[in-house]
Amino acid sequence: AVAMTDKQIEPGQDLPGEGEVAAASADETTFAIVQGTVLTRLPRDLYIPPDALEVFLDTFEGPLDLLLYLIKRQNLDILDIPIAQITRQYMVYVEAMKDLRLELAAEYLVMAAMLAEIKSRMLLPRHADAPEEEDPRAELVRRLQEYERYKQAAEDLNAQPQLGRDIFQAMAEVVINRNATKTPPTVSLDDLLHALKEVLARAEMFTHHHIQREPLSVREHMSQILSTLDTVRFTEFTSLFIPEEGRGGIVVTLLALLELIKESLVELVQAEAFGPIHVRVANTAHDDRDVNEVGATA
Amino acid sequence: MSLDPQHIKNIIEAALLAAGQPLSIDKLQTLFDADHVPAREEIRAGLELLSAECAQRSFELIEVSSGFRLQVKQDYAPWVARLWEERPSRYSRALMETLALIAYRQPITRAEIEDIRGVAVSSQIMKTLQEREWVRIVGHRDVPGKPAMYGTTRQFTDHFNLKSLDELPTLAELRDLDSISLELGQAELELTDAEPERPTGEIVADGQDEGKVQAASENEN
Amino acid sequence: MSLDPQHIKNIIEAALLAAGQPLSIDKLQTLFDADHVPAREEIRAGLELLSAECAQRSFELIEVSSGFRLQVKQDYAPWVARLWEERPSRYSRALMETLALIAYRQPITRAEIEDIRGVAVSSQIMKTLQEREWVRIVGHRDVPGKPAMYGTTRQFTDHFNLKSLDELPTLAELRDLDSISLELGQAELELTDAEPERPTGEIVADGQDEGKVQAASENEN
Repeated sequence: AVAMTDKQIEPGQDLPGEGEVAAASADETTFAIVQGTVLTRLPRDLYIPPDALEVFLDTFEGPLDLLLYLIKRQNLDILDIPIAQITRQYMVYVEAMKDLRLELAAEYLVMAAMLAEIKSRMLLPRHADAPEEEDPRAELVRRLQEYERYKQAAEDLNAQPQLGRDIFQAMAEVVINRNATKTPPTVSLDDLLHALKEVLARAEMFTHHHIQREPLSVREHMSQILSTLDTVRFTEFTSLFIPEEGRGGIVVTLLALLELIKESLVELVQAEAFGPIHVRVANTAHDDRDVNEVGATA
Repeated sequence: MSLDPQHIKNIIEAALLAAGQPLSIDKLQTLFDADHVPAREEIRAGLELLSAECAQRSFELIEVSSGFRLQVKQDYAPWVARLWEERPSRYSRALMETLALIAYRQPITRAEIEDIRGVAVSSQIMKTLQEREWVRIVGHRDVPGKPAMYGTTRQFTDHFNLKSLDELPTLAELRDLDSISLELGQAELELTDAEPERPTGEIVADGQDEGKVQAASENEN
Repeated sequence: MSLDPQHIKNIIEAALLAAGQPLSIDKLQTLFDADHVPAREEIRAGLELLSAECAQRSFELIEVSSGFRLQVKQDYAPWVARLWEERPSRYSRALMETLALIAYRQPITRAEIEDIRGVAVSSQIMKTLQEREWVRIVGHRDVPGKPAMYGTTRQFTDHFNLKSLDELPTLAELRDLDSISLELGQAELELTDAEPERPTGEIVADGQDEGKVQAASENEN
C-alpha cells in the first residue's frame, strides 16, 4: 500500500509540476510519484489510496493547470499540442476523478468538452480557400499561455523577499514620556472668524428669545407693582423702581407701568409740572374686580 | 568550530532588532545551529562588541531583568517622541467662540462672554487660552464682584501673523452678518453689565438644543 | 541654521527603529523643530549616510513604497527566524496566483481572475488578501452587476520588499498568436491573423456555467 500524507505533496510546492515527475519519466503513462513509487496511468487494478489521489489531484489549480502539467511532463511545445494525445490523457484523469467520486469541479468538464471540440475540428478537412480559418487550438493555446505566465508570476512573487519570512523589520525600544509631547492645535484666522460668526448668529437667536420673554417679565413686574400699590393712597412713582434690578430692571418696570396705564389698571397723578409723580390703583379696576368677585361668588 | 565573533555579534544584533523585546543569553544561544552553539562567554563577547559599536549611533544595548535589548538613546527621545504626537487636535467650538469674543470685544468679562454665547464658559477653556498665552487678564470691571476682563496678547497676534489687532478683519467684513445682529449683541452686553449673575441658567433653558451643546462641547480642552 | 548631517542621520535612525514601520521623507521632516526642519535633500543625505553605515552591520536601509525602513538583512533570516516557534504562514498557490493576477492586472474583477485561472476563486482567498491589507477594492467595473475591481495596496509592496509595482518581476512574454499560427505551419492552411486575440468578451461567454464554477470553489487560502 502506498501511504501518503500532506507532506509529500504540499500545495505550493512544485510537486506535480515540472520537476521530479517529469524527470522521473517522460512516459505519458507516469501518473505520479507517491513516496518514491512511480504510479502509472490510473490503472484500475492498482490500488491507490483515495486520500493520496485526492491530495494529488488537489494540487492542480484547475484544468489549465492540469493540461500544463501534461504538456510539460512530456516536454511538448505549448504552441504545438498534440490534441488527440493530450485529450486522451486528460480524460484519464477526469475519469479517475469520477471513479473515485472526487468532487469534480465543473471546470474540468468544460475543458473536456473544449478539448473534444478542438479534436473534432482538427479532423475536419481544411479548405484552402478559407483563409480566415483559425487553428482550432489557438484559443486553448492562448489561455494556457496566459495562465502559465501568471502561474510563473505567482512563483516569482512568492520568491520575493517577504517581511516576516526573509526580512524582518528592525525595531528598538524607546522610552519616552508620551504626555509631554502634545502640540497644541493651530488656529487660522478663518477659524476665528468662523467662530465669531457662529456665536454672533446665535446671540441674535437668543435676543429673539429675550424679546419673547420680555412681556413675561413685564407681566411679572405689573403684578409686583399692583401688589405694592394701594387703592387709596398714592405711591411715589420713583419708589417703584428697584435699583438692584439694574438698567434692565428699570426698563422693565417702566414698561410694566406703561402697560398698566394702558390697561387703565393704575392712574398717574402729577400735581405740577416737574413735580413728583404718584401712582395708585385705578378705581375702575377696583370696581371691575369687585364685580368679578361678586359674579364669581354668586 | 567556533564562529567568528563579528558574526556572532551580527546575529545577536539582528535578533535583538527583529525581536523588539529583550532576549536572554539562553534565548540567544537557541538561535544558533545545534552544532555551533556559542558558549555563554562568546555571546557575552558578542554583546560587548555590539555595545561598543553603538557608541556613535542612535541606539544602545541595555540589560534589563529579562535580558538584553536595543533601545533608542534618551538623547533622541525628543525627536522620536514626535512620531506619536497626537495629531494636533482642533479646539472645541466653545473655545474658538470664546477666543473670538475676547479678540473682538476685549476687554470682556467671562460673564459677558457667557451672556453672548448663551452658555457657561468652562474654567478649563479660560485656562487653556491663558496657558497658550493667547489671552490674559487685562483688568477688572468696576461692578460688584470685580470680574476679570480678558484681552489678547502679543503671542495671539503673532500666531496670526498680525502686526496689531487693527489688522483683524473687521466685523463689518464678515459676510452674512448684518448690523442688526451686531447691535443686538451689543445691547445684550449692556444689559448683562447690570445683571451679571443672571444669564446662564435661564438662557440655556431657553435654547432647546443648547443643553446638548453644552454637554457635548464645554468639556473639550 | 542647519543641523549637523551626523545628527540628522542619527535622528532618522532612531525614528526608524522606534517606529517599527516605514517612514516617508515627509514624515521624517515632521520630527524636527518647526524652525529647524531639514530640507528634503538633507534628509536624503542623512539616509545615505545611514545606509552606508549599515554596510558592515546586520541591518540595512531600504526604500519601499510607503517610505524607508530599517530591516534585518536577509542573510540573517535563518537565525532570526528561530526566534519564533511558529513558521511564517505559507500561502497556497491559489492565493498567490490570485494575488499575482491582481498585482499585474489591476484593476481586475474576480470574474476576470477566474477566467484567466480557469477555476473559481474562493471568497476565503479574497477575504484573506483583504484582511492582510494587500488588496483592496479600487472601484467597480461599469458592467451589469457592477463587480468590484481589485488592486494592491502599499502594504503589499511593503511586504514584498518593493518600492513600487514597477519592481515586480517581469511577466513572461506571451508569444503572439500570429507567430504561433506560423509555427503551427500547416502548409495547406493559409492562416491569417483573422482574430488573433479573441478578447475577453468571448472568454466570458465561454464559461457558460459560471454558476457551477462558483459553487465548486477552492477552500484553500
